[in-house]
Amino acid sequence: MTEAVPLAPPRRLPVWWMILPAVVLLGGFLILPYASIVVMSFREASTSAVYGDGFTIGHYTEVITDPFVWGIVWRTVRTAAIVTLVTLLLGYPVAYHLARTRSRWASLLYICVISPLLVGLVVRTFAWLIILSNSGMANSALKAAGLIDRPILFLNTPLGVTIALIHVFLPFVILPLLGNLQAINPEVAMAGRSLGASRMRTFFKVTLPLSMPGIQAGAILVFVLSMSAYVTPAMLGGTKGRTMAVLVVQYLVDNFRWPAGAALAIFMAVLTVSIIVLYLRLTARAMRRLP
Amino acid sequence: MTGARKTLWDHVFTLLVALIYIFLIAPILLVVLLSFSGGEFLALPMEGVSLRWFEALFSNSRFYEAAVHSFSLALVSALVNGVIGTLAAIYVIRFAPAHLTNPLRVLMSAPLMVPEILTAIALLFFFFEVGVGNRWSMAIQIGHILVTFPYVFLNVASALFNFDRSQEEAARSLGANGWLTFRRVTLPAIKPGVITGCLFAFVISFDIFNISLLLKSVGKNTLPLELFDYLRYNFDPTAAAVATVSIALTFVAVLIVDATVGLRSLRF
Amino acid sequence: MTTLRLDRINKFYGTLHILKDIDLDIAQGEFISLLGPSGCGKTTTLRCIAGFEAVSGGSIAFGGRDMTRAMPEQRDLGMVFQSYALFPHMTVAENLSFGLEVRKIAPADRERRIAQTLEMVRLTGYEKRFPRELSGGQQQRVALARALVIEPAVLLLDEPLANLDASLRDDMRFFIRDLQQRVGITTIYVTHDQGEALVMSDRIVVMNRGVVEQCGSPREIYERPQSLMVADFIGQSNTLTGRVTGREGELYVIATEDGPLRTHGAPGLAGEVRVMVRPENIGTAPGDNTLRGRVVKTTYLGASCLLNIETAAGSRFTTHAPADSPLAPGSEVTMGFAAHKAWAFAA
Amino acid sequence: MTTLRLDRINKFYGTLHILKDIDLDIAQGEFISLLGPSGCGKTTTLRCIAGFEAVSGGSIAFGGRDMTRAMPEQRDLGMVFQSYALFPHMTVAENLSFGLEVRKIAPADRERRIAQTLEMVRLTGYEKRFPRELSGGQQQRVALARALVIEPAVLLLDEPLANLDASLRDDMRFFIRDLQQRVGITTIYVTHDQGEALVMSDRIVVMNRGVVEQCGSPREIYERPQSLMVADFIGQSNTLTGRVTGREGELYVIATEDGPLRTHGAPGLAGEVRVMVRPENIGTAPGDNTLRGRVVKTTYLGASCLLNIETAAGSRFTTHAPADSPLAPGSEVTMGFAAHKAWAFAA
Amino acid sequence: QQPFVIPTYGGTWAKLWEETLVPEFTSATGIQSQIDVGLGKDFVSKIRAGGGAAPYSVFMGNENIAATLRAEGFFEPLDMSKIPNAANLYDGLINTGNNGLRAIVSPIGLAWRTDMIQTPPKAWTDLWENPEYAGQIGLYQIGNTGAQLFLRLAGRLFGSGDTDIDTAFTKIKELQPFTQASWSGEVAAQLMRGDVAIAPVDWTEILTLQDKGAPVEIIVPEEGVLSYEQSFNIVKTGPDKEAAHAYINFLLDPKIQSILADTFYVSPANREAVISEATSPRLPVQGEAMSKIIRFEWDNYIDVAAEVADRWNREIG
Ligand SMILES: Nc1ncnc2c1ncn2[C@@H]1O[C@H](COP(=O)(O)OP(=O)(O)OP(=O)(O)O)[C@@H](O)[C@H]1O
Ligand SMILES: Nc1ncnc2c1ncn2[C@@H]1O[C@H](COP(=O)(O)OP(=O)(O)OP(=O)(O)O)[C@@H](O)[C@H]1O
Ligand SMILES: NCCCCNCCCN
Ligand SMILES: [Mg+2]
Ligand SMILES: [Mg+2]
Repeated sequence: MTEAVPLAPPRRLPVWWMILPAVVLLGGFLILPYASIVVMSFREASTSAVYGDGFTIGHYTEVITDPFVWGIVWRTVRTAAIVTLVTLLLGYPVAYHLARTRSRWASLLYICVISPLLVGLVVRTFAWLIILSNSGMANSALKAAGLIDRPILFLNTPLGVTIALIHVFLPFVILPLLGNLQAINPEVAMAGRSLGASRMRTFFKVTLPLSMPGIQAGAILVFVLSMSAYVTPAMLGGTKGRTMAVLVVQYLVDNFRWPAGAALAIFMAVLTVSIIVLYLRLTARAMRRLP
Repeated sequence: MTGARKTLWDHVFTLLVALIYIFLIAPILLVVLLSFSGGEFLALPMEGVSLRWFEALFSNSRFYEAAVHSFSLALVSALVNGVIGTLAAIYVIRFAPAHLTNPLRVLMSAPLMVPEILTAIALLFFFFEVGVGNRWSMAIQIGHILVTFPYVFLNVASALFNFDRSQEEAARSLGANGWLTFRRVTLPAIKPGVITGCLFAFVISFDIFNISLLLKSVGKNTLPLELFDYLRYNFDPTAAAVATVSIALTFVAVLIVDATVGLRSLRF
Repeated sequence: MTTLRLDRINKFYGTLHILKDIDLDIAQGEFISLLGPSGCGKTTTLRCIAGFEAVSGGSIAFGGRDMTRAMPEQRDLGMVFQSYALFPHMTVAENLSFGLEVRKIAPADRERRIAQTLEMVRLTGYEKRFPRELSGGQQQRVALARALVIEPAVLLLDEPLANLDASLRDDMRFFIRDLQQRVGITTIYVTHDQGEALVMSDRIVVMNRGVVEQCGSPREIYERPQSLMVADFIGQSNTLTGRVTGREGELYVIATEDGPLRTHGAPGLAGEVRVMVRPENIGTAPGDNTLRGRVVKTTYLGASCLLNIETAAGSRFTTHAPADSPLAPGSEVTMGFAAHKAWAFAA
Repeated sequence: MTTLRLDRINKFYGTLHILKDIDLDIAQGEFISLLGPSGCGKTTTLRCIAGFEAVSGGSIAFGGRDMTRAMPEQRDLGMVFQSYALFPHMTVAENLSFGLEVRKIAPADRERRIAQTLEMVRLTGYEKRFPRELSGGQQQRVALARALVIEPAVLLLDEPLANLDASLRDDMRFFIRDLQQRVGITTIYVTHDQGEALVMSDRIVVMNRGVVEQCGSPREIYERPQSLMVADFIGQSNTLTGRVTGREGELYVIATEDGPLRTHGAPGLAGEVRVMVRPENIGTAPGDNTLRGRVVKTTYLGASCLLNIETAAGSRFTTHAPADSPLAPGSEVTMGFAAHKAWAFAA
Repeated sequence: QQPFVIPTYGGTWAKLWEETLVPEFTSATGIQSQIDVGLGKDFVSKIRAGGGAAPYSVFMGNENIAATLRAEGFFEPLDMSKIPNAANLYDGLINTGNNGLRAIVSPIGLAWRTDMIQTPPKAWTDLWENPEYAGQIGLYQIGNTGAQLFLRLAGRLFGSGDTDIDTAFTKIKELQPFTQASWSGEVAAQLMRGDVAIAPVDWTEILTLQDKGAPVEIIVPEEGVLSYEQSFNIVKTGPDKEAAHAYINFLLDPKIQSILADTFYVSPANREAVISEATSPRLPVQGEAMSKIIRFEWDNYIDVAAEVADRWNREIG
């Protein structure tokens, strides 16, 4: 008696085609090219050709057993972690403020937030050079304020790199967080207050856990970006602030060591992915609680 | 938000936020300031005020061409990723089988996690292997799309996470099909994420260095490369003037968006 | 003619069996109320009908066509969600306009219908407000208006009036019923207000823990419940356990701790039964059945006064007295009720 | 002793004047119901009391201390939000635990109180569920439990039972009232269910368009409304316009289109007045006042039957008859009501 | 027909090529051409990635960089008959086997801030000997050709020769702490900011600074100068070797050499080139003095270059 309607089951219609363009992009222009790079990373080095004919895992063992590399890895990870932490700490209040403000100037504040992105990377980095040099604005101001008598060495140290990265990556935590905070029903925080929790407590127990997706997005972005940042550490970090990305470029571009550089770069990528996966594992519990 | 009087903590918070805003804007103001320098060097203290660096800028057609090239790369990257990144995020968050969700998320963020220089070399190799090399103007564009893809993906994914699905059900119950529901209900709701993602894609594309360096087609240059090359040989405020002009243009664009759509539409 | 048929619908959330073999046949233009305790599966049933939940078993047919796996938008329905689910980025008028636009109604017509519907839900003047700028009740009325303005074939209403005051509820009820009958909309109405269900429905479905307990006309449900659950759930009831000892014509004779009672009841009863009498059917004069008891408590209800009465055998009864009744706790009372006002069903 | 005093509270949203000079004195342990049409400002009033909205004018005092600008958490309150506002990332038990942890209740004590409260709201066994895994009514009960478990000094309840079925509502009402009286919690209860308000409240506040229309005991509000709005809003009423023509002892004599009526009423009435009679006070036998009319419509209500009656002069009356009353539309009826059951107030 | 691709550097270099050299080249030879801006290293990557089909027919870059590609077999010897101007080159600018020649020479001297340094330097060794310079010295990073030149110079000055890398490292470590720069413009900026007071830099940079009124001075150290020498090579897999030869010949033209000297303060490679009166007194390394340029052999050094760079990174930073 019933004639079946030939239809896909509910919420099953828009399926894999949605991810098809992305898969083509990533598969065709990332995975595929990387495949030959991975192969290259196992090639023997040569000075009479781009790489030798034989295969070796030597580049990897060299990279992985090299304390010098590990020193730079550690500096890179530490810098990235500090930058991530500080951008979260500084970005959260701004996102929170921007999410709640009813000020007429909100648009202007928004521009303020994205302003680091409005100036190109190169010019921005030069601005930091001017601010952070030994006789630069920062040191002059600190000296004028009587806080220091000898200039703080910002440049050619991880410190300067960290400051400049924090600056440019702040928008990357503020904006995702802003969207997240705006999506939280304000009455939920009110409920916390009504139960007698102080603003602090309500924040830490209610608002903060509910903004985990925003924190996630921001933290991952900033961490990964800091890990792979090149221009800023190259220009501000000198040799003492050198990071993995800078080392990779040295291998590949300055010293023409493609197989070894590829191995180093792949090692760095694997490291980054591992840290992210670890981080996702660690925060999975908190995320599972969210709707 | 509450009827409470301002406490010390309120003032501390306001001060803190104000300081962060200053931190964000100060280097940019410095650049703008320096572009009006009368001196020869991109340095402080400034020796007088002049517009000469703007003259120098406008007499240099390379900057103009590079800026146009960068702009078109960035725009295309933002638009293309706005579509495919959003679709991918919707698939991964909404439809992907549970066991594939995390692997897909990692894959979709992969361009971020591999060093850009290696990606650049890999692509360079690849494009030569397939025989198009540096003569194909799409090579650099593809590189830009690839590298900026995760920004859209991640932002849209996080917006989807916060989205209350019952609104979609309401739309379906009113007879809207999947597409219409998406366009009229889901998209407006995740719009802040999409806009943020596209914005990131745009500015990142504008800043991409290594990919552009190796993949640019013969005879073309992007603005960061041009600026870097310029500053390498002329450490003068012309570069600051370039930045000031681009800030001014963006500012005007933002003001127009604010006046027409309203930046507030980024929230709801 | 059947417009909507649920055939042995089952639904699981994980391992929780939420809906168990739900069968339901609804005729074109019929108004069905879904009643049942909180958490019994009413919303889930509506969501299955709407197509938001894939059923774990069974089938759903609209107008004879199997629609078990059809998309929600292919089912031509209007739904009021328990949580409203208004579009936060659209004004009130835009919320209403959405469904009309989908249906490609001409702009002029659209505006007329929106204005009309907003007037019906008493929200004229609120067209340009956003949902967040409305009170709870106002939001609920927008949700209602949004579902009604499209005049769908099937209307699913999930407690659509829960946040409205009595006089608005009256108006809205009238409005819904009027539209429903005028347009001939098949309606499933979830409500926790039994009065509402009794007044509005062609039939009432009582659900309990995922199964349909009873399905029938309001009078059947109210006066001839088939189980204690239904008797207790719909309206106030006094029940006594007893056992059938004989018949007197149409009536059963039932032995209880408070003495023998004459009642009518479901056909074919025997053995252990329950006898139910509604408070409003108990008078203070002796009747077919007469009991004596003592007032335990009185409660002022405005229109009347609620008496809690205990018999010598310890059975508790509730009944109504006029608001200014002189009966105080402790007073002795006589309770009488007609045999055809008492109803027996299997225990 | 006054615990809570609102002194000329005003509230604007933009240019909209939402609350206008709200005055309210609430005694320690008093149970106040806030009634009024949808959108009249009930939720806004609660939010001002809780401290979530800055008042635009006036002051709020708790226990004699000015708290107009105090933080919400300093006010020792429990609140049930109309939208529940459960913590979505916490289980049911954690939602309840939150307020107890803030109050530094020892873990063992905490668990006991959570278990107890969950049992009261019939949610034992749901401790580990997240709000999204609950039905609407279950969520509402969690919201209620969360506010009650902390046994606050002041309880603000915004339609806390709107999504519950009648028998759960009864249980919850009892639970709330019991706890409230046992602990002595000052309670402000927003409801659209007048019956609830009449049964539970020490006093009822009727609001309308941002002002307090009348404040008094349930009996006062129900039997002696001071305005047409209150008469119409609370319960069902029949009103007639008339004019005072004289007095008979305590009673007014009022000329209406349907003839002279004898009523009691607010002191000092003269000129145009309105006379109100509740449906349940109209009998079918002649009384102090007797009118004749014709049945226009009958509605089955389960417990009774609603009659709409029109008099020769065209006035419309509503009254109740037994459910099995033989009166059909068209029948002639006599309506009688006692003078002390009719109430006159200024028009 | 694709236009002939001329690789060159950015900034003022690109400007000169675009505005002057390319039009001149086209009018002189009739060859349509187009510049492609980058650094020598970038051209290397593209030629390497190009495999059998390089995007360039001519390579331009520092000789030590060119040596790498040459060793990998990407270049072929010049056909000198197509480059008549090469006959007038100063000695030592043509590679053995005609495998590449150097057409642009930017000598590297010792430069200092006149307002920060009391006693001007006279020799490279002053860097080690004058305590006044301690802590104010700037050197190139190992990624820059300048650092490799300086390292080998140190080997030659203090050790057994320019391949005495061990001694070189020992001596360079004696100069610590010093600031490193990745390219000349950066040294210039460091000098201007006062982060550095004395450093090896090329004339190009220092004279440009002087033109802008900066208090800097540069000398030819007693031991001689180092130099950035831009090596020009024919790419074996390039599409248009005829044009490549014509282009190299064009660059060696005396007139073009004079233009380069006026613009970048480079020392002309062609004996016939005339330096303008304004420029000439400021360019001490010309004519006879061209023999004061200290050159090193790169073809073997490239075998250890990566190792040396690595060692620099580890031991010096
Ligand atoms: N953000 C706002 N902007 C403008 N008007 C608002 C806003 N919030 C509420 N209102 C208006 O204020 C009035 C009072 O709202 P409130 O929520 O207090 O009503 P209520 O009495 O609780 O109604 P209900 O019974 O429907 O919940 C309503 O008319 C509403 O439209
Ligand atoms: N996501 C879920 N996971 C587990 N159980 C669920 C989930 N959603 C609903 N339930 C359970 O399913 C049952 C039926 O829920 P449903 O919402 O249909 O009830 P309801 O009859 O509408 O109740 P109410 O009158 O309270 O709205 C409830 O007991 C509820 O706890
Ligand atoms: N500043 C003088 C020019 C030096 C050019 N160096 C180019 C480096 C190529 N790898
Ligand atoms: Mg429900
Ligand atoms: Mg409300």
